[in-house]
Amino acid sequence: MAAAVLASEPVMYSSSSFVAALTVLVLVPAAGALVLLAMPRTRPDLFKLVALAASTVSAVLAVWVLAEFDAGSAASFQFWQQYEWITGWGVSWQVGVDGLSLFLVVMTALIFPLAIVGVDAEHSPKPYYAWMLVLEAGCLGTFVALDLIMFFVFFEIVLVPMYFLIGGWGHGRRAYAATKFFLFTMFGSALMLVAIVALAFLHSSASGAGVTFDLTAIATNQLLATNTARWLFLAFALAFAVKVPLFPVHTWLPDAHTNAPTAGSVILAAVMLKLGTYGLVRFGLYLFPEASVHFAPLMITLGVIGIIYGAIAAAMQRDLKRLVAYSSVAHLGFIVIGTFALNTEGLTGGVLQMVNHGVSTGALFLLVGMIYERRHTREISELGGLQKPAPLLAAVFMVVMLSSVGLPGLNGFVGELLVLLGAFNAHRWWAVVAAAGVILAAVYLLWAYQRVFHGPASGANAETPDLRWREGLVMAPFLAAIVFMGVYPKPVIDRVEPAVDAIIAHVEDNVAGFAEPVANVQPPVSLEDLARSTGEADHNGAGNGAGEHNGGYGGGAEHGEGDG
Amino acid sequence: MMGALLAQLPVQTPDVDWTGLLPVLLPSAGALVLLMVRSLVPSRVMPAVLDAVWTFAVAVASLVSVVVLWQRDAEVQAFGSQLVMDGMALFVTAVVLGSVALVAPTLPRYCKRVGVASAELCVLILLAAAGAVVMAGAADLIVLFLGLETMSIAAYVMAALNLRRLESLEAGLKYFVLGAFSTAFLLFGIALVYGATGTTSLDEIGRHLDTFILLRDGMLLAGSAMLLVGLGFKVAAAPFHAWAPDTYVGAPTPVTALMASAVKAAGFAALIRVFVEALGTRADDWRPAVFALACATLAVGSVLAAVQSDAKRILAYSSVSHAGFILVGVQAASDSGVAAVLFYLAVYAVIAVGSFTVVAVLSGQRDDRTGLDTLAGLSSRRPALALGLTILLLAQAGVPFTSGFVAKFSVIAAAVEARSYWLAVVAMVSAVVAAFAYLRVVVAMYFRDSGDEAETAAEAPKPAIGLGAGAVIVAAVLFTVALGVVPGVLESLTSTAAGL
Amino acid sequence: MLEAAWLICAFPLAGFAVLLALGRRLGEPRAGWVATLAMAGSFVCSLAVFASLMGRDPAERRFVVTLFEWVPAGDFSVDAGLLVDPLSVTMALFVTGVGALIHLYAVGYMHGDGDFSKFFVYLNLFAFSMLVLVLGDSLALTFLGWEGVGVCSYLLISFWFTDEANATAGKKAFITNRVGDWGFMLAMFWAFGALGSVRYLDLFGQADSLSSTTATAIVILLFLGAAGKSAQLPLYIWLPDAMAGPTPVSALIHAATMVTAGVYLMVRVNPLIAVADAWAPDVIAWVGVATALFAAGAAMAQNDIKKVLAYSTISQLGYMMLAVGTGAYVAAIFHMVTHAFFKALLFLGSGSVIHALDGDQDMRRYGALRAAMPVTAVTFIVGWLAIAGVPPLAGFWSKDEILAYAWDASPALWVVGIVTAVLTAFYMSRLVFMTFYGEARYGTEVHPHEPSRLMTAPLVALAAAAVVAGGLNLPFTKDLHFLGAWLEPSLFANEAHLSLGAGAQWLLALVSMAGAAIGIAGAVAVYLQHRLPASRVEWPAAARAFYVDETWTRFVGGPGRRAFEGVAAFDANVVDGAVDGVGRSVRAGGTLLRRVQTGFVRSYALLTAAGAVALLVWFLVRTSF
Amino acid sequence: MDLAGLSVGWYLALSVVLFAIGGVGLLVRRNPLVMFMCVELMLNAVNVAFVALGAGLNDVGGQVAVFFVLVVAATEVVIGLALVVAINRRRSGATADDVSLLKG
Amino acid sequence: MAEAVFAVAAVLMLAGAVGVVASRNPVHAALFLVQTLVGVAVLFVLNDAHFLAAVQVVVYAGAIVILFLFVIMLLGVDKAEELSIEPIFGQRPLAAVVGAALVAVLGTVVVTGADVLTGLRRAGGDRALDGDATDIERMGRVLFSEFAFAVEITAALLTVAVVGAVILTRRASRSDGSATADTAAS
Repeated sequence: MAAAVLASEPVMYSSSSFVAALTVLVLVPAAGALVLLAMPRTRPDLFKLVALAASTVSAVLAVWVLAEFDAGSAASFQFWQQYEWITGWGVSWQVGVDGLSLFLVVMTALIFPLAIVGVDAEHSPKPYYAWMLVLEAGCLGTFVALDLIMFFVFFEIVLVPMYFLIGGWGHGRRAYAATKFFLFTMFGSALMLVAIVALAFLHSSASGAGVTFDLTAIATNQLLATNTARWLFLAFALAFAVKVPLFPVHTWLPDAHTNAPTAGSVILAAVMLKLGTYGLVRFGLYLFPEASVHFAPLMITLGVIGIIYGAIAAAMQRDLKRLVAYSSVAHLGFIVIGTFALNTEGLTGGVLQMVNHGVSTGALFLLVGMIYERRHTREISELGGLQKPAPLLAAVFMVVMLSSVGLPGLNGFVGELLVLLGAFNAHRWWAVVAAAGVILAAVYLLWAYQRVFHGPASGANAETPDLRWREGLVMAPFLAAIVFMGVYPKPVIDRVEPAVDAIIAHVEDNVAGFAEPVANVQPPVSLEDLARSTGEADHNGAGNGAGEHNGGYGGGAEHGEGDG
Repeated sequence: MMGALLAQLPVQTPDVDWTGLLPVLLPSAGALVLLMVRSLVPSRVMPAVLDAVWTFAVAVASLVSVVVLWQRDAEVQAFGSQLVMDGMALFVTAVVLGSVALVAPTLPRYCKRVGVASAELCVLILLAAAGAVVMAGAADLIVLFLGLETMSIAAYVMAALNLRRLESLEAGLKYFVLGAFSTAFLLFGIALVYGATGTTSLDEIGRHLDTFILLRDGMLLAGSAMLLVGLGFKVAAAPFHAWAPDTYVGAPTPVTALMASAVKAAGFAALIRVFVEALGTRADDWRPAVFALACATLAVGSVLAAVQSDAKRILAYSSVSHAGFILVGVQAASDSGVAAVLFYLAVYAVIAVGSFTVVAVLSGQRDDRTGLDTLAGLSSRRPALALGLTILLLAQAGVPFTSGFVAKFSVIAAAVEARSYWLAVVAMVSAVVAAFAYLRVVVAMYFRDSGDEAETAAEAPKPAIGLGAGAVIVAAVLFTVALGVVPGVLESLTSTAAGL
Repeated sequence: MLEAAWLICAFPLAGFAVLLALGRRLGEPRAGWVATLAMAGSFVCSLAVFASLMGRDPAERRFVVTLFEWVPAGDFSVDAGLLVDPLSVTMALFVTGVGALIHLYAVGYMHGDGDFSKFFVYLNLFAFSMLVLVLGDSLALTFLGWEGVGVCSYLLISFWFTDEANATAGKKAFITNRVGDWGFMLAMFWAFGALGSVRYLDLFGQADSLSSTTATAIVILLFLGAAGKSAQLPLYIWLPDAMAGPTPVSALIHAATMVTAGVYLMVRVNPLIAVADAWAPDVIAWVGVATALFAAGAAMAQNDIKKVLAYSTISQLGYMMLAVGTGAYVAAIFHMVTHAFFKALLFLGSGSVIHALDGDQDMRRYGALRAAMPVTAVTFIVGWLAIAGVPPLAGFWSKDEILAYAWDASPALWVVGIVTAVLTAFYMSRLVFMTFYGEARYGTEVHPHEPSRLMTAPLVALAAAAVVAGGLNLPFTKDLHFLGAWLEPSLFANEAHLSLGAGAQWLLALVSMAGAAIGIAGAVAVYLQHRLPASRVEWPAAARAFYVDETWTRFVGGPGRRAFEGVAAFDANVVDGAVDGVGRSVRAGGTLLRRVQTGFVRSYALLTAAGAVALLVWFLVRTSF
Repeated sequence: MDLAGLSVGWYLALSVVLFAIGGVGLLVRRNPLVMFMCVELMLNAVNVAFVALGAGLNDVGGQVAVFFVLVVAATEVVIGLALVVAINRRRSGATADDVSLLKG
Repeated sequence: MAEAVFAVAAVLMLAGAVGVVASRNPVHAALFLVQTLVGVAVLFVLNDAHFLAAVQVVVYAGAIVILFLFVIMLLGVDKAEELSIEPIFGQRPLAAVVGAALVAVLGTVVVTGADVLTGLRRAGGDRALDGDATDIERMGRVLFSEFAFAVEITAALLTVAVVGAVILTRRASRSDGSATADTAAS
């Protein structure tokens, strides 16, 4: 029965639409990697081109998906497809995007070509670009997977290319960092595999149907005993917590980031950390609503600790890249508390923040890479006064940094605001503490900026070349995204929110006594009457205010019912 | 006189299904033919490469016979009630013969380089394979024991076959002493089970236990314990694993490959025959014991692999840890557990042969250059070889899109289905520890600092791989990856074999 | 015209965009003119909006222009909308007006600077942010502007970034403000949590339904934000340092406009203050008056001319907060406006002086500049008298109104206020005397001169405003209460009612005039007639602002830093140490286990036998005998 | 058939003791040849058990098993002795403790 | 009577076993082994396994022990082993403990469990010991019917042993070539 629901649930588009888009999206980079592998070593000039071509095809497809995405039914899985994979074990290749994953897919597909263009392989270009493409395929696969095993497979496979990227093209203690990264994250997901299998079997024995790893079927049926579900949730949460990374399982991150090559850091920060947060939403809240509610205080606590702790640790770093890495710990804490605020504002903010952090921190790592390329050091103490010789670089850095600080008008703010708002309604005092993270973000980033860009430039610092054309072109899309998402996030929110509402409604439906912690919303009587000094004013207020917005919310609730 | 005696005492000879017997007959006959030809034909006439070619041909021919048997739906009573070629037996036979077929092509170059008697090695390999097949198909404890001995004694000799290397002799001696020791336990176990049930036929033991509830089961349980010791030794389950690392390292590398693949497969087949099938009704008694063995094996294998600095030894310990994984499937004591075990055996056999072949290629004149430092910078000297070994190692670590992941998944699934959650957890955690060991190999191949990389590259010439070994490695890697992407093919075979 | 209110913001934004794209190509001075024109355009638009608002019935002088939905998420929906009402238009008017003048001045002042165009990029961005702050129709939008001005302030303070001190000052300003912003954000969340909206009109409409506790919390948190922005105790510490920026910046941002944003915010949310517990406004008043006194005390002994003005600004902001706390919202705004005029004037004047003395800011090396810079001197003296509270200049009227309300609320507040007034008169006189009177103490190589017309014209304009601005809100009769009447719709009748009779008011005014006279006389005695050595009145403690800043710095640099380092060390050693420890212990376990693998075949046999025994024992346990 | 008044238990007990002696012998002796002899002791213990059990069960299976054990014992001895010979060629008089190059 | 024989044989056997373990000289050990083997043969006879008893004496005591002695002499390893030292720490006490435990555990099981046999006694048929065939006949019948396959495998087993013994005892002659190098080289 669940299968029947599933089959009818996703929105299928008319035949004119390209239904296999997501599958192709995932496979194109993988194919590109194979092509690279087969290419002769004698044509090194072509490697980058091939990699770029493959990732660009994916990017174009992703943008096409974004354009074709039906915002009205963002709570349903679109471009949905299912093939049998391992029939005997009930594993299938099942892909689809909804509002939660749409922007992550788009961001991933767009960042990869930028990272490929923006950063050259320092040596051995062929395997480098091949690993990059494998990584892209893995990341995209994770975001579109709707089968638990398929998800796990992609979730795990990304370790390999990243391991080789860090180990092969990294700096410093690269072998240590790569190994630590691999083992730590692998350890995290080790238990998840057990949990996935247990979930499928327990679901099967409870439903009487065959074993299936179909996410939607398992999530909608909700057949597990409370205690069991809680244990399984913990196993899932551990995997995601490591990937996120949440305090106290975050220490792989600084090492991995610091020693990774620039593109590796960019992808790691922008995309791979999101695998964890995305997993928490898609496979935490959706699969285990009750356990999510039960453990929300724990997760929020860890998130808040991460925010403060990460920020403080970031402030004390001597290595610029390490500093940015710790800032990720802090930022990801926001996403986690937003997620476990379990209300529309918080979760929407969390999803938004996933994209925002990807853009901002990705850009930040690119910039740090550029600095490293120029100065061959990331020691903050050896840098200084760069704004004089490289004003453009400094300006771009400033904007990206301010976005990371959460300046209103730039993208970081919107997400952070919603997250804190949601968290405040759910867990007031934690939100109060978390908000202090906003102060700390300013502390470490401004301090870093001062030490790197301000002050007199001496020695090699004075000779630092400014941003080059190609670098500028790579940074431009980031800046555009930063400003656009800050000024006009509505198109994004409109697509994210229905999916978020559906998840929240799912939690409400399945957890007895749980009600979305929301603000004390009252009918907007307000001073409209006072404002109604002219006919026009009245028109303005009503047209743009609550009326239209309520319509959108109602729509979201409908999808929620459909999903639950 | 003789005829009169026979007439007086008619002996009821059992029915023999000759086709069913082919998987045993072909290798043993092949071995004898080779032995005879080699003794009679002067070596000038017959180049050494023909030994391997012959072995390969015999293995392939036996495999064909297995395929033919597989086509028959019913289980084949190959030799009365002594040898039953059912699905599981056929599958394990295929794994054993497949391993032989994979190892054979690597032999000529190896034997020539290291100075190992290729003809005798081939003879022993084929005879060991025959013994292994007997183990897989044994329907009687005595037959099982004899098959095991045939295989084991051949293996003892093969381990010591690199006579010029003292380590090889040591490997043979250790394997032999401990093997004989554990054989004694196994025999005592057989005796006790025989005493408890009045028969050595596995079928009858199973029926007996199904039918009667034993009021006094001490003898049966003690017998089970002793059997577990003997068979646990063969599959290198901790704490009976101690021989494995030393023997694996000392033995000629292709032999090691066979020990990790064929010998292990036969051992597990025997374990399944005895415990899951014959003693299945007493699963509640032995499952906790296997649980403990599996945990110990996983822990010992992976933790000790992590501290080694010799590639061959790492692989040896990892082989122990894989045995632990397979025990997880045995512990499930279910059809899906058996299917998982079979799946894992097939997958691991290929991976093991592939990995050890890479080691063999690099191991130098004396077959002793197996330290991690010999792998240093392999990625620049032999990128394809390095990539191949990397894929095989990642498969051992259980990385997705390799057969290793699917294999691990299948045993985990079986364990979870049998509600052995903690065992599954232990297995997964130990996989992480083992991964560390594999990563050390990868680090050695890829991430050595450029300084000494150039140095070693200059000093170590590109190792010659050879056509046979190359083909084997490529085949192993392709199998590993292909199975990782589309495991359904093998999955359906194992399900059928396990009677699912 | 009201629908076009967005043009007020659009002009500086357009200026910003144009300069960002073409600034470098436009070069000096055209970039400056573009910026100034943008401000002027904005001022004209403000005037137009003001006019059309005036044309309405007082009750309908409130208008919302919604541009687009900004953050519509769940119940939380924020529009990019402008709230046009008397209060915001008043603010817009003087922000754009004073802003335009300062832009103009800056064209001259920044002459020759390498980053000339960048300066105006920042200035225009600042103006835009400030206008968004003022005109925003919700707490969230105000916060957008609030942070925007913070960033611009940061950028402009550290404009000459090659000097570490400037960079540090900018960073300090931003971070200190962030502490306040924390309060602002929480207030916003709380308001949303309680009322489901952050739009002002929604909040005000439902303010009555708030519990007094909630309202108090919101007010106090907002006040924390305001204290950061408006440099109240104990968050004032950034403002004196902020003087590191170019002088027009000090005038525009750190005197006239941005720092008053806190006061504006508190006035804006007056309906919430009305609902809050009574102690909340008391806190505001007391913090305000304490700040006023404290800063005045510090200003007494500063030698840096801009520092004096900075402390003076803090002190005056304290007055405004005092007004807010006593419910004298009109007085607060009134003082804000007059203060904008005379403080901008004083800053620009000081800028001219600094300019003339080749960047020297130390008053001990000034003196007798009256002759060399007559226009500057005269306008400066006007500003001095205005701030000192000498009637009939603007400062007298606005300050006096505040003091009257203070008396009404609590004579104690009034006493502190009047003492502050005396001190104010004293230190401003000191400044004027040290700068323009006495003998010239600057070196012979310096030749002070009057700056260009470009710079003097704004001085004259501001001086004129400082003289007449008092007329905006005269106390004598209700009819002369122009500003009060105008702001009425924005205050929802929350303005406190002065219970004093006219006589009492006159009396207070006289006392206050006397106070000003005492202050000036004292300064004359010390600095012109030298009857008392200056060292007697310039306490060392005051010179170092009573060590507040130093204590902060010591704390941040000492225990604070150590705590941070402790966390970092904890992370590296304990948390990461645990991770590495797991790895190490696995390896240690392996090494230990290796010992079992002795290589002796007999050991292995023993192991095997022991294992066999163990298994046998297990099965024996399971046996039924 | 008469068990001559002796229960199988006695035989089995004897067998167990012999098995243990053989096992302990293998653990404590260093001469590989003596170790092999100890293995033979263990195998003989098994044989005793088989025969006794067979007798108890009135079944020839035990004796058959012994037959095969004898064969296996013979082959094992052959191989074992060959190994010892081979090792002694390389290192004369080596005890079991001497062959411990491989460890860890 | 039978008890007495059993007792004597048991004592003989165990004494021999202890002798094997305890004699310093391998030659003595081999002779003690013969003693044990004969004891076992006596037990076989007690159980009416006459054929096995004969085989035991002929094959075991005769052939195998001779082989042992032969190798001992061949290698000249007949010198006494110093038994008073134990190089491996803790080996002996642990061995004793393990041995004792083995006896205790197995002994408990075996002694208490032995009477299950009576319930399983075979009644008639080829395999029953109380049939009218001789024990040689009985064994032959079973070996060539039920266990025919097992017998056949022993062929493979013996082949392995032969080949193995031959390879192992051949001298690894040349340094570069292989043992089969005489074939490969040409």
